[in-house]
Amino acid sequence: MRLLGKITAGLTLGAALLGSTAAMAQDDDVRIALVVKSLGNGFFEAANRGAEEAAEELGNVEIIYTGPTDTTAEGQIEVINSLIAQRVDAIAVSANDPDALVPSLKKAMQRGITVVSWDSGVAPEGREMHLAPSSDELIGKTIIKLAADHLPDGGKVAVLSATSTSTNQNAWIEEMNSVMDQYPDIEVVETVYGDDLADKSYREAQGLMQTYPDLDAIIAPTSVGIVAAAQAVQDADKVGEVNVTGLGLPSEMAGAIESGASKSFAIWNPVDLGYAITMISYNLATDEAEAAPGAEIGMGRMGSATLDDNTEAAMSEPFTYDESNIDEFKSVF
Amino acid sequence: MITEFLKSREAILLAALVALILLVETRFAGFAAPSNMVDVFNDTSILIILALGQMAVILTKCIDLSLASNLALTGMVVATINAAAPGVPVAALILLAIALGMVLGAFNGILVWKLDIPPIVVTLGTLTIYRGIIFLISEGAWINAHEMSAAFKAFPRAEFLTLPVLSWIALAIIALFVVLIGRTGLGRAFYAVGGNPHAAVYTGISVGFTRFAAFVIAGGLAGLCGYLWVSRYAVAYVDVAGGFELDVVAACVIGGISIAGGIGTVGGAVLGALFLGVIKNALPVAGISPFWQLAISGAAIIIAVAFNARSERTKGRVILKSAEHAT
Amino acid sequence: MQLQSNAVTSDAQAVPVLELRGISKGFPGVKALDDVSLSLYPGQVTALIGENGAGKSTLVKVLTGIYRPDGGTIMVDGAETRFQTATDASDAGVTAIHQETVLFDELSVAENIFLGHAPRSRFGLMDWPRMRRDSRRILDRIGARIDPDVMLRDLGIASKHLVAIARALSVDARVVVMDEPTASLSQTEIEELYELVERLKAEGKAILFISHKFDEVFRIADRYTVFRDGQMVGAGLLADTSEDKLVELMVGRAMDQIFPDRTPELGDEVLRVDGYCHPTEFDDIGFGLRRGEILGFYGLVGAGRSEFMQALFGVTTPSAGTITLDGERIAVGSPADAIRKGIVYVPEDRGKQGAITALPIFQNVTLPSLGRISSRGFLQMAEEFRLARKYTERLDLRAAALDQNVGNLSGGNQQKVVIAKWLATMPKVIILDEPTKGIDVGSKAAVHEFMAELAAEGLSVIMVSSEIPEILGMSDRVIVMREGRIAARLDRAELSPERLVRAAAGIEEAA
Amino acid sequence: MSLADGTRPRHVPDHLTSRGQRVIRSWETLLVGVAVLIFLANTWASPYFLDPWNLSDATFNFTEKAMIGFAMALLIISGEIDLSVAGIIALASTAMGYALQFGVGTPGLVLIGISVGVACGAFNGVLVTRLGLPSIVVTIGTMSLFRGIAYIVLGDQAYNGYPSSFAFLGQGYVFWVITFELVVFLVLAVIYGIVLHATNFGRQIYVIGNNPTAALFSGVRVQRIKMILFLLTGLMSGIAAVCLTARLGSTRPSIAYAWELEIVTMVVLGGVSILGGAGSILGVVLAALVMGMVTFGLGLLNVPGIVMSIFIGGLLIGVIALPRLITLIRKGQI
Repeated sequence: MRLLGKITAGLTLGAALLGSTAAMAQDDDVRIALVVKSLGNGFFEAANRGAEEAAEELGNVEIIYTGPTDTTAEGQIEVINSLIAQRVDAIAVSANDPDALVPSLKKAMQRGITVVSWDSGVAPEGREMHLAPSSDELIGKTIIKLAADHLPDGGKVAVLSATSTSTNQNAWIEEMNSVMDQYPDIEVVETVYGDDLADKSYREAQGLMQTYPDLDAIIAPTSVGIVAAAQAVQDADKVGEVNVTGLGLPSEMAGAIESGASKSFAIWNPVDLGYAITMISYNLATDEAEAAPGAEIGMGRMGSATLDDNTEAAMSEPFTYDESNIDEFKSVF
Repeated sequence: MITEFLKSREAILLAALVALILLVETRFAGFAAPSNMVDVFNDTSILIILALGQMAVILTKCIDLSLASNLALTGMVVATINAAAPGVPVAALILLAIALGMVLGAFNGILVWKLDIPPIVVTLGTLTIYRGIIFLISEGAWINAHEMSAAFKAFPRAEFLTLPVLSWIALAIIALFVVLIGRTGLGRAFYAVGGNPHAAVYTGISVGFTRFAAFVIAGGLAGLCGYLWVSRYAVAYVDVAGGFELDVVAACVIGGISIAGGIGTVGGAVLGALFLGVIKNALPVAGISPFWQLAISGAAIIIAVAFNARSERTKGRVILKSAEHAT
Repeated sequence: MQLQSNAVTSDAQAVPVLELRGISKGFPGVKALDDVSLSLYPGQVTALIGENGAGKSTLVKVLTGIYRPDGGTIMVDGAETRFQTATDASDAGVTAIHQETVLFDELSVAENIFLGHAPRSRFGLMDWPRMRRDSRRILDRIGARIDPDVMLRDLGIASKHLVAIARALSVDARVVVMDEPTASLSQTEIEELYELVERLKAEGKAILFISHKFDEVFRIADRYTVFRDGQMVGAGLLADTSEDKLVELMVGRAMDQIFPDRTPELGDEVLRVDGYCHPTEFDDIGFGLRRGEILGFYGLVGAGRSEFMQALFGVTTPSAGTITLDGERIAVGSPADAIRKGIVYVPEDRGKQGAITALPIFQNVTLPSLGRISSRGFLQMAEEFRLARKYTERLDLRAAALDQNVGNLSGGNQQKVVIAKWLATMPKVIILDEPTKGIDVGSKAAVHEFMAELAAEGLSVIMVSSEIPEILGMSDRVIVMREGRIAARLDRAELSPERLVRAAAGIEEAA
Repeated sequence: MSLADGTRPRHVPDHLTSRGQRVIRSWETLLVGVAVLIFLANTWASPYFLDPWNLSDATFNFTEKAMIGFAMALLIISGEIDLSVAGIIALASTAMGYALQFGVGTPGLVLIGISVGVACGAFNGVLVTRLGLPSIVVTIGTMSLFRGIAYIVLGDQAYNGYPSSFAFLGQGYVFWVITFELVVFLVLAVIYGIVLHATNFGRQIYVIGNNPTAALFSGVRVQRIKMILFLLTGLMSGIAAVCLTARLGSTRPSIAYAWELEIVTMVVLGGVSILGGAGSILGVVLAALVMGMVTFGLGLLNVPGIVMSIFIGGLLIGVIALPRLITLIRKGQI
């Protein structure tokens, strides 16, 4: 309800309520802004929970969870501008565009704000370091393995990717393709894009099943796409024929696992990711660590991250969820 | 009658639609198969319903840009209720969705009717307001498949006589509109108000009220679609159907409904929606990059409006007797 | 005139179906109706006579529930009622054939006839088969061979008018209002309409027949009511009056007093038009116009006069023909061309084509002369006001301020603004299309005075008018148009109302 | 005074009311009031608001949109509308990115961006003025077409690597906190203000918007002026595309998504009648400031963008509805 409170404050335009809002923002806490691709995405909500967990652990940290409502770079830039204006201590961003944010983030760094990226990265000149949830290589290997595990005799698989404005999906698909020689019986027939829109992804999945009636699996390395694809498979009465797998959120995929539309899927733990990036941001903002190639930065309970030559680090491997453990996680994120 | 039909906009549009389907068929056998056509129709159902609502509004010389936001808001409301109280029967939720949609439409309508604010300004405002309210209700969170009750999700996809209920609803709305537009005083008043608002007053028709009624009808349909959309895709979030309002207007324009009001048919709106639906479904199947879709629908709108304008061009008054029959 | 012989004998016993008492209706700047009364009796035709702008159409709108009067009472069968909407009036049995087309192009003929009161089937839905049947019956009754299923837009203007008449007859009305119903009909169609009026009369309907054609008034009406400047100035039985008396009532003074005395001094030929043709609107129009001359264009409404003038002014493109101005062949491709060459046009439809009502007076006046009041495209405000003041004062414009919106002025003053606008361009030829339509008598006289003044100063004037007195009083020469062609050319000496009417209606000799 | 009572002023004054009265009653004064109120509220609500650098950053929230808003104001005053402006930005930006691949330098990029903008405007203009199509529908079509072409060219790719001299156009500071974009915005505001309010051309735009038929009958070349306005709108979209691309340093087909609605909102909020015929550039400037301050002020409170849009939408309807509502209540009709 804090949000609603602020809105009410804004609405009254100068009513007494505003005084309290102004006071709220002013203290000596380390203010870390968690800028996400878009608000309302379950994945980022979970990351926020991790960030709050870290904040509680650290004690003197205030988390500002923010982002645009649609996945555009312009929206993120406006958000970042207002964060710069608020002189936050650190900005941790999951970028909608690796390049478009650079000028704003550079400005932030010039004004002494610690800038890091996580999940979906920013070009190196626009941040101090990047925390990938996992490495592209590990993810690429995982997603094809998830499909192959259930296709002992080989078969046809298709990829339903996300929006065109994020780099990571493409990197994962590339890594996946590089290990395809390990799966000689599996053919990747096509890659389509659902733009991270539920309806478009749904239609694309439908199109795949029409185009390839003998399709065996759909790999959707995106949480929106995988849910839509599972729904499309169920609606087409192809449960058991087409296995939907890829990267998804347990809470959103619980139904698909239950119905059998998806046998298994993977994801890193966004709670951990939010936790880890908050820890890193804190350490950098308080000058306890410095982002340089080879540096090791503490991530609290997640251990520590070692930066490579591009000042990037990977948090951990993706974790596989199936009917054996879905119930345990579906209420978590 | 038949020759007249053959000369009509609907016939030309139908021919274009069939040609388009056949064209895709040549690139990808099976597209024109009945089962796939049923899928395409089912997929386009929501667009058809909204296009019919928008048509009512456009006929009265107004426009409703808030339909997609209305859809998203009612969708979020019913999904929220369903998630919080799975026991509420789906029928009640559908009625609620329609009622809420009508209220949102009535808000537009009352501003247009009583305060005489141009419809484009009103609905441009409510377009963002309704969308924003979704965020206030949901705090941005999604409502996912597993939070919805099975009955809630099952209704639109349940099959009845080989067609999903969603398709049946679209067919029912089409039938309802044929009656509303063709056989009721209100339906004919839409044409009168849009075609000649000044003269409509002389026939005892209240221009303001007729517009208000059109907004309420369009709103009710958007509300219904709100439920259909969230249950069909089994997800509700702030950006549901973002930008869809323009698809709806595009369907109407392609269907030959004149933005200047007073001209258009139920068949046209349905065909216009189907035309866009076929394009959307055909592109991925025919192996054309989905990135072409936007440009193709844009071009289709321009061609359609140019074509319609040509056939609508006013003839002016013919004074010379010799010319009266020539034109 | 024998028609009415046995219809009415005494005024006293008849009970009016509809009676208006002390009705007033005002608009910003004008009082359209001022305490008027009117009674309509069953089985009788009452002619409502008055000049344009006398308040006849406003009265029709009050009668049909479009306007709510500011004061006064409406009595139906002796009981006071109020017409809040058009439906109320129609429910009370009042139906009207309006002067303006109140029809819908995109609806079928049957629907145009029945819109608002369509027959319903059991489920409350429109009963199309019955509607078609009934339409056909009504159309047959008025002798119109029109398919009820045809879209209205596919009909010609005369047929549309018949549909409007059919619409009026589709309700079971006791009072039928006809607002200049013959204006756009051909002679045979007019005859058919007269028969229809007789039939309605026989059915006991009360008819209000609005016209300013005296011949038809005397032919079919029983009673008359005369309006002048929004007031009722006379009423009674036609049998007790004469045309001269009616004219005097209508204009309020003897005719020769209205128009300025002028002895034209005609100069050289300024404008020559040869073989002007248009594919659908006019054919082979040619004439010459001399300096200081006032050339009248007479014809019935819809004879193609305005259409020709608009082509001359460059609004539409002719298919053939030439214009010679001051001995030089010119091409007029747009109004801008015409204005530059010195031909200007005061359109008939002042609200739509002449004045820009939402803009101030000074901006209206200087609009075609912007080049003269600006330097390098930048407006010089002082210069602009100076120019606007010069021409509005010359026309004796009555306004509160030059930055007052034109829409707030009375019709006559609006017309003065439009004329001032054109004079400011210092034209050679000015075309005035129905220059005094819908303006008060005072402004009318001022416009006529001014026209004479302009001609005396050497300006050439073309005046389109449907008012015979105006044509007779102002023109040096008259061209009569009929159905898009020139029907007659008459010199001042040859002018008479009869010749004008015959030429305009296409009647070769006295009937 | 009344015209009916027979008094005849020999001298008709230039103005009905004094200049002061006219200023007080104007829409612009209302907007100034709203702007001041929002300024005060922002100052009160956030300690970060009154900081020159922050205020400078805040200008990015509206400068590019307002540039297009000026031309859009002229177009809407003339009775037309262009909903394809954001599509033009996408296409112009894509063209610049494409040219960049061939090593075109900053001047060339600017030229290309602007030319594509003008070409798109010409396309709209021809469809509307030559073929006589309704602009609202035409530009809904070209909106999809222009952005669609950008999608065809780019797909899920992006162009980046714009030279730093190009970046100056979107990110550079001219003097202290004054950005290059702000200067462009101010210069354009002055130019458009003069064009609309002090030239023949501007006067004719109002006339066309009020009554296109009477304008034609008064010798105004209606179609030609509308064509010029579409070209201007295209030109402004091109300039905005240059600024935005330079600011973002990259081109994606989704660039400036849904800006058309924000721009139209800005123009209408600025007092331009959507039906044509009335409005001022000052109003648009003030509306831009109001919208920029509302979004920035709420941004400082970390209110999500979509909630800000409720304010903008409410402001749009509210400022138009309120005076009409008051009139109705005064007349006793409600």
